[in-house]
Amino acid sequence: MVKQFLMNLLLAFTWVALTGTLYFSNFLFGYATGFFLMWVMNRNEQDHRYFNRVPKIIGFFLYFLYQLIRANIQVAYDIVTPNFYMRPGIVKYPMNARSEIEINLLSTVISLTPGTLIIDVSEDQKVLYIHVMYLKDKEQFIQQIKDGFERRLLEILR
Amino acid sequence: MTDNTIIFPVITHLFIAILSLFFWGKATAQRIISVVGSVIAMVMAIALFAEVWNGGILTMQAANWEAPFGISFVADVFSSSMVLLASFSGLAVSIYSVTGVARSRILYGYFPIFHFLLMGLNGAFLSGDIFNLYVWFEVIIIASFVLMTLGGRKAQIEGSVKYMAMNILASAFFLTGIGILYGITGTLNMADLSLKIGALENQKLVDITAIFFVIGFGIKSAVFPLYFWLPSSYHTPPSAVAAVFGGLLTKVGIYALFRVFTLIFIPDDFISTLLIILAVFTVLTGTFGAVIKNNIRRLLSYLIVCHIGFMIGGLGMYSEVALTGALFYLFHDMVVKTNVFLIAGLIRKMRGTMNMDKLGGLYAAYPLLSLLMAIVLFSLVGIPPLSGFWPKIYLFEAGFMDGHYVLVAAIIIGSFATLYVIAKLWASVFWKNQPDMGDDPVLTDDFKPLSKFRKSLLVTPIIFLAVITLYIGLGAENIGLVVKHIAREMKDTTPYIEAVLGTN
Amino acid sequence: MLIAVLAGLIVSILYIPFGKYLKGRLAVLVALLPIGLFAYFASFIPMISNGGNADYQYPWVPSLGINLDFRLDGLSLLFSLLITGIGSLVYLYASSYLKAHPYLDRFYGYLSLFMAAMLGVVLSDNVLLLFIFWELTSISSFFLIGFNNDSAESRKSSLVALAVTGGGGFLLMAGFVLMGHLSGSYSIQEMVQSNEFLKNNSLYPLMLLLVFAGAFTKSAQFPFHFWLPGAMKAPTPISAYLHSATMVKAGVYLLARIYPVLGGTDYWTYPLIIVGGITMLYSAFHSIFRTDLKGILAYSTISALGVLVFLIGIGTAQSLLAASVFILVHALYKAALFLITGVIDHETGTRDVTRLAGLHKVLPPLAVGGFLAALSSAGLPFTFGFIGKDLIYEATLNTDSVMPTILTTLAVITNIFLLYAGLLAGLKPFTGRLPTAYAGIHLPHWLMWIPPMLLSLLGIAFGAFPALADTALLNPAAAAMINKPIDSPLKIWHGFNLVLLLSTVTLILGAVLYLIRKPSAGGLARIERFDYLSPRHLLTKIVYYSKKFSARYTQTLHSGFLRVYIFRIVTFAVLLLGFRLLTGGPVWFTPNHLSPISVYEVVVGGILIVTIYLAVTTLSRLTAVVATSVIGYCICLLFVFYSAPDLAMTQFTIDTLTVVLFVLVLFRLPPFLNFTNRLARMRDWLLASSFGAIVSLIAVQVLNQPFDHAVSRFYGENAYLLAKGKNVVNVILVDFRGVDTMFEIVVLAIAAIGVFSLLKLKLKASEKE
Amino acid sequence: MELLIVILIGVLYASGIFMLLRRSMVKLLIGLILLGNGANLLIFLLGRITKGKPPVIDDISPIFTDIYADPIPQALILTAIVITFGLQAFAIVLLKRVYVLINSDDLDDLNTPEEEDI
Amino acid sequence: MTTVIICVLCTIGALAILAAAIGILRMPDFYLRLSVSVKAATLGGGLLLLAAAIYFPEVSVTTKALAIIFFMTLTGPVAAHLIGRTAYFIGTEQWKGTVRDDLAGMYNKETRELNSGDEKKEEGHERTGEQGHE
Amino acid sequence: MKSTILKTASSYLLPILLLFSIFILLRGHYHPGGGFVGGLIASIAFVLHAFTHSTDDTLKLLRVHPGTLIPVGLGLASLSMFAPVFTDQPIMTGLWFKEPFPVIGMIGSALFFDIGVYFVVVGVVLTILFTISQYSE
Amino acid sequence: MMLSTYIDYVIIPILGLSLLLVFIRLVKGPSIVDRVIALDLLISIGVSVIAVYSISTEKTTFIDIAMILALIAFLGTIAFSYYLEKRGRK
Ligand code: NA
Ligand code: NA
Repeated sequence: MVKQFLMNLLLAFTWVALTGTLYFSNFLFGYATGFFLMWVMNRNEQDHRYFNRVPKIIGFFLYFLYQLIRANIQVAYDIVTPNFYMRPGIVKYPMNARSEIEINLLSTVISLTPGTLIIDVSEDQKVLYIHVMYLKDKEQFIQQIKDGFERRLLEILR
Repeated sequence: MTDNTIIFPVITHLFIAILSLFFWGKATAQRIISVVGSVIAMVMAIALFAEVWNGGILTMQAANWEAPFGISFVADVFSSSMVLLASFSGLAVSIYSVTGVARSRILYGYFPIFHFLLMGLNGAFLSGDIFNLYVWFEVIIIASFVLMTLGGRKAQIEGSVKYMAMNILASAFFLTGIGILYGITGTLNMADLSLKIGALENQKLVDITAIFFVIGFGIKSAVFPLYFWLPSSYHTPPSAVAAVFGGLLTKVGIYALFRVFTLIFIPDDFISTLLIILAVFTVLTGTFGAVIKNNIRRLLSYLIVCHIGFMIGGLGMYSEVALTGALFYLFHDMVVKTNVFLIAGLIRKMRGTMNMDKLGGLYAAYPLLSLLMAIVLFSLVGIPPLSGFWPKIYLFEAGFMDGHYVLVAAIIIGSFATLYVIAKLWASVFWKNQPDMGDDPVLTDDFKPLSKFRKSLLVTPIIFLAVITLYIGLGAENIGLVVKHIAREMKDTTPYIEAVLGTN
Repeated sequence: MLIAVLAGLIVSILYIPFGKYLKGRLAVLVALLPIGLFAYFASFIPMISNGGNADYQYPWVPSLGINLDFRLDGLSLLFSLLITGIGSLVYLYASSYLKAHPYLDRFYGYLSLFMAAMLGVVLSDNVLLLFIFWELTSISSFFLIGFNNDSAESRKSSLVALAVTGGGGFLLMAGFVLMGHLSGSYSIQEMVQSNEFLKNNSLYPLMLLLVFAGAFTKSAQFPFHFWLPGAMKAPTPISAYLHSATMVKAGVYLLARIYPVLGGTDYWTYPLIIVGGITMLYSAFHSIFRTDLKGILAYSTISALGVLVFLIGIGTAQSLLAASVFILVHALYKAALFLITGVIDHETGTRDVTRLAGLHKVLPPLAVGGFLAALSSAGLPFTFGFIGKDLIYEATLNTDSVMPTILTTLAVITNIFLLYAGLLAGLKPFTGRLPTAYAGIHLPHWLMWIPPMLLSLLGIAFGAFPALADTALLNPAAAAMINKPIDSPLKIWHGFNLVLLLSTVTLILGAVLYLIRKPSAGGLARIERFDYLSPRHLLTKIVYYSKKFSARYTQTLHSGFLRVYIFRIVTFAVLLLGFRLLTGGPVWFTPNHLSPISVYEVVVGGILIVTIYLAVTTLSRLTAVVATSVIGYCICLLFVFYSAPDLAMTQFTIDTLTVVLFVLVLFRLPPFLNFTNRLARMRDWLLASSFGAIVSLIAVQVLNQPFDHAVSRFYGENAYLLAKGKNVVNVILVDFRGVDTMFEIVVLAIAAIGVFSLLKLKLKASEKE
Repeated sequence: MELLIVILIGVLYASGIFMLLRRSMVKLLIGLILLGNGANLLIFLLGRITKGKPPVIDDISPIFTDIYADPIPQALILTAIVITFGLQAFAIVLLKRVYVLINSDDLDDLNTPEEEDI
Repeated sequence: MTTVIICVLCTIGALAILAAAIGILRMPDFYLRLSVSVKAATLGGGLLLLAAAIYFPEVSVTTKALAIIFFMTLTGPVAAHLIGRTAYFIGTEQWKGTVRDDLAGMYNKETRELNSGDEKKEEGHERTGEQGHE
Repeated sequence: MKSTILKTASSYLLPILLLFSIFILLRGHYHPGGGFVGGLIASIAFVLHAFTHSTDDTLKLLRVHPGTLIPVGLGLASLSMFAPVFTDQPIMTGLWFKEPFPVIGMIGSALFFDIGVYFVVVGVVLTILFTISQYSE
Repeated sequence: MMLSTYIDYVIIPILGLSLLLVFIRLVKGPSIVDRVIALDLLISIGVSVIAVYSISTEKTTFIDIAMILALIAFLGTIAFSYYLEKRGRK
């Protein structure tokens, strides 16, 4: 998988060298082209992880972006309008994530999404305490995170 | 023209300090490095002085950029003789420190800082660039902060706070002055500044800038009403440190005042009057303080203030004779003040205190050493023909020449007070019988049990400086030639400017 | 000559290493020094008496006009012989007097030093050289008076003596410098040439004032006389030598020496007559109340010095001759009396004249000596004292400037008292009935009684044969003073005239006084009731109050409160800058090319100001720190807007590190308390804002000036081409002005070491320094 | 714009001085920092200011093609900032020492009487 | 085209920041302010930096801009978490409208260790955190 | 501080920041940056590490006491300053290799000087901060 | 040209206004943690200002400052939390 990633990078650089313009956009284009070519050529191979994961990463990124914008708008609306519709609270969230990197990424994305913020991780690394701005129902909130961010993240990382 | 000899006195101390840092935690090695290095530095200083005295002003343009663009180092007779005198005091204190400074202090960087301080002093003397001078001053004050607090107990720390606050304030004034100076001239090179300030029509701005320098350097050289940090702190650090402070530190402020006010701002009536008024009050303030103090170092601190007034007065009068007198006094003072503080340290070693009420019997216990100290103490007073006597002739003459009778009177009062307090000191510390020490653990003779070698390490520097003092006194002719030469250089800055900027 | 002058100095230095061998009878040998010198100076008598002078010049500090110029003329020869002659006797005497003293070597060391200094004073032909030796006499006498340094009184007396003579010394020095400055030379001979110029100078009175101050303090003139009785704490040989025969006469010598330069005017005459007159009368009167032999002698010495000053003040040829005679007369009998007193003290253990009597039985040779000295001091015919007294009266009677009657009356009264004092010291202890306590006394070693005998006999010898001293010594001395030869030989017999009558009256009244008045403790107590009026007492008061003032001044100024100091410093700055800013030209703003203002600058500026307000007023330390860092960040933004990226980067990082540092340090500290009251805060605000306003105004003034970009243009042009860098600021830092950077990192290094040691170093209890 | 900075300089100096006159050592240190900032800004202003033209030569050109801000004050201030940092660091630690020693940061408590001298 | 994109990015970014600013000013308690400010600022700053990354063609600049975005994204939440929990330690008050606080009593007073609330079953020791927030 | 999240984050941040600091150091002659800022950033990296782990851990990571960097840096800087003396030129004169090096550009004494500055700054800042944070009264 | 005008007259004022608002929070507090986050946000806005300023002046140099600023903000916040936690513990 690392091999494929390096290969893809090499292709991207080759592209840059060929076209002779060291712009970022050009590099990205080279990378995308390289990915496509590798995907085409590797269809018969066993190991598809690299080709599965890259779209998943992009998917996760898009999902995150969607959440970000949605929540931002929600919060921004609440901020600029005179009345508050908030129901803030701190929720204990039992994680599936176990390794440090998983916990870190999970908490980062949760925190980055407006309306939710990690306050702390328990000592035994099983539970996240999340400050939530619009807490309608605790279970529903936990489920939303579980199906949303955590599942997608763990899919990429595991 | 370009000659690296100038920078060697600076570089030597820099390398000594760095080398000592590499020997962190090894006290003996640092001691040896320091003493050997100080000897080398002295040789360098002598070489520099000889070269300047024989061959005229030396300059070095650091980084090889022609004059107003790089940083110039200039060694004229003034700066090279300051370097020379500082190297004497430096060597003496370095030797004294071998036994005189507690081992713990040496283990925590005493020697590197000490040499950084000497480096800073030499740098300040030799710099020909006003901002570079600021940097040297900062090197000096941070080094002095550290020396002042090194291993400090309560009183020392308290003194340091005041010392620090007022010195940083001084730096702020100095820096502000530099800012304004750059704002009106666009240059930092002192020779260039001399020309540009001379050509400036706005005398008001020049005076205002000058005031910032008066205050900045005035604080550092402990001029009334800016002197407060000095008596608050000089009685607290270890004696070796106090010796450097008393002998060299305030003098670098004086040096800067002389340099700036003879090269860049030529004193007009306003500045001249101001300096003279300050001088009179400085002398009197020092006098009043010294008369009432019972602790040797507190007393000496006020004497420093008092004598600073003499020099500032000389600068204020700004005639060749006056400058000669002030410079002569400066030279004498650098050596003697270092020595009296070393002596104070030795006294404390012998009795564990500097409180004159608790002291006594030194003449009976150490007759020869006492006589040695007497010579130094009476040199400080200026008993003729010892060193402090000669400059007063010039100062009196200058005072009479331009009718500054009040200043002359102040100098007489100051001299009289010095005589009185030193005689009192002698009577109560050396003549008086040792009062009962009781079983105070502080009041013990730590000198007697020392080995002969260690004793000699404490006494040699005092003898060394005493010999120099005697030379200044008895060889006044030679010193007179040097200071007259400097005074002429100060009155006619053309050679300096030409040496830096080239002739055109 | 140089060796002669410095011999004492050299010998005194030799005592330091070799003094310890100086024990017992060997000490006599040290007298070889003064004896040899005496012989040396005596060899000049023929030449001097023929009106010659001897000049010796050795270069020393030519640039200052100070050279080792010595001149031997009548006056200096007289003094040189006195110094070495009496010196010889004192040396001999002391070798026995202080035989068992553990610090005999020191004693001779100081004494030799003193002798050298004294010779220097009288032989110098250069005022500054004279002054150098003058001060050396003060210092060596300081050591001699304080010789018994374990006695508190002795220390105090030496301190007082040094303070008075030393203080006068500085004034004298100023006077000399003034004279030298005006006449263009420090050589006395050359000053004599320009004496008219000096006397007509507007600074002439000042000159005299300064010189007189030196002379009066040294010669114990009223009101500075009090140090001399105190100086009697010294061992008796020293009193004899310094405080009767030699040092105290240095002031008189000085007046005599500069008489040809400055003397002869009203400014000269009146002060000297008045001061000398008061001194002689006052001390003579005081001397009769003393009961301590040395006290009597001390006061009579002061009186004699007054007489001398008085005579020099009169300033006629006669009076100057009288002065030179009286110098010799007084030296001889007073030294003798002192040495005798020393023996009495040594043998009986007391100097109380009320308890001493009949000693002629046990100390017969001394009784003779004392008697002869008393006679000389009384001025009986055929003593040298008689000639002296005659000359004095003659001088006072024949003065042309001032009232002869008054002056003569003064002189007569003084002499009556002096006579009484002389008899009291020389006669009283030896006459009457010997108290049984002193019956067992033996005559001391001959070294102790021969010298006073010799002096007394000399007094008689000169009295009988005045010519012995006259042409050889006294005439040339007086001639040196008035700068021309004198031709009036000394005579024993002047015939029956007013002078003789006065002498007789003096004698009779003095004798009567001696017979009817007995010294008593009660008398002393009576006179001491008026002590609060005495100059000594007044001076003590002055010293007390000036110390009190000094303490108050120092305490007030140096109160220990940092903020007070800073307040003063800033006030000083504000006053100076404000004064200079508002005088000489208007303060206006002439904008030549202002950069445009934009929103973000205003926002940043506004934030900056509010944050500063917050930092200043908050009661939470942390808020203050946060605010401080915001201030730093805002300034960074300004740096960004005004094209200083390097600066902004550095300030950002450093500001943050400072905050981190603060934070690490602060967490134990309690919140701020508002210590100061409203009024103090208002006052501080006023001061601070005036300072801020002044700085702003100055900035505006500077902005009005045109600016010269030459240096920065040079940097811009050469940064890449010559220094191979494109970030000019960095090129400046590592190349153009790299030296700054080099030593700025040294500052950092020192700070780090300082922090390290400040927190880690803990001195052991045994480590005091 | 210069005028705004002139005012800021004045305010910085004034508040720095005011803080120096307080009794708390923390305030003293803050005062010194403010004063240092004021001095830096003063140097910056008096070296004349230029907007948006950093003294960095373009990548493609060997010399400046446009006007540029005076680099000297920048270098000076940079040096001053670093030096001041050294001093401040030391001063802050000294504050710590003082606090440990006398259990207060009140500057008025810093007066060991003369009788306790040794 | 690029210019338009940049303008849009800038505008959104600036507005996000403005929202954060209003939020931090208006929100009734610390946790809400924290919540609002971190994200909006990260978003806004990120967008503005993205605009710069697009505006400057040089790779070095673009890389730097992206690096800053990456850095901000990474550190923002961490910083928020730190200050949030610190605020909780020092007892910063919550808004009266707060509906739930699972964290109450979970911190060990002495060690500052945070319990998950599940230890009880596993290790069977007493919960020490009894301090609550009012 | 006991925070898993912070610890993890800072372990990633340390190398990134160090890299960044070297980048800033090396490009100083051409773009804003240089030894000072570079050194400051490097020290901030370690300070962050010390905050999140503990000072002792960071010291262990460094292996030598940061204080030793001070003489090393000072020595490097002062030798770069002093080197021209051997070629009989004033101190601080720039000595340059003839050809530019890849990535870094021209290499000369100024660069070594700047590296010396970098070391000193790192040494100083870390010495100060670590000393304070280890200080217990 | 148009871009820089847009930035100068639209974006910068918005950011300036934000700075002001955040600043008010900094001044108001009330708790120290409020101030800390306000400071953090101020620096973040500073980063943004510098970013757009570099676009407006076309100087890439300023991006570097933004980079350092971002780094610094983090350190500052951590330092304050460290402080507050330590103080709370005593
Ligand atoms: Na709303
Ligand atoms: Na620099």
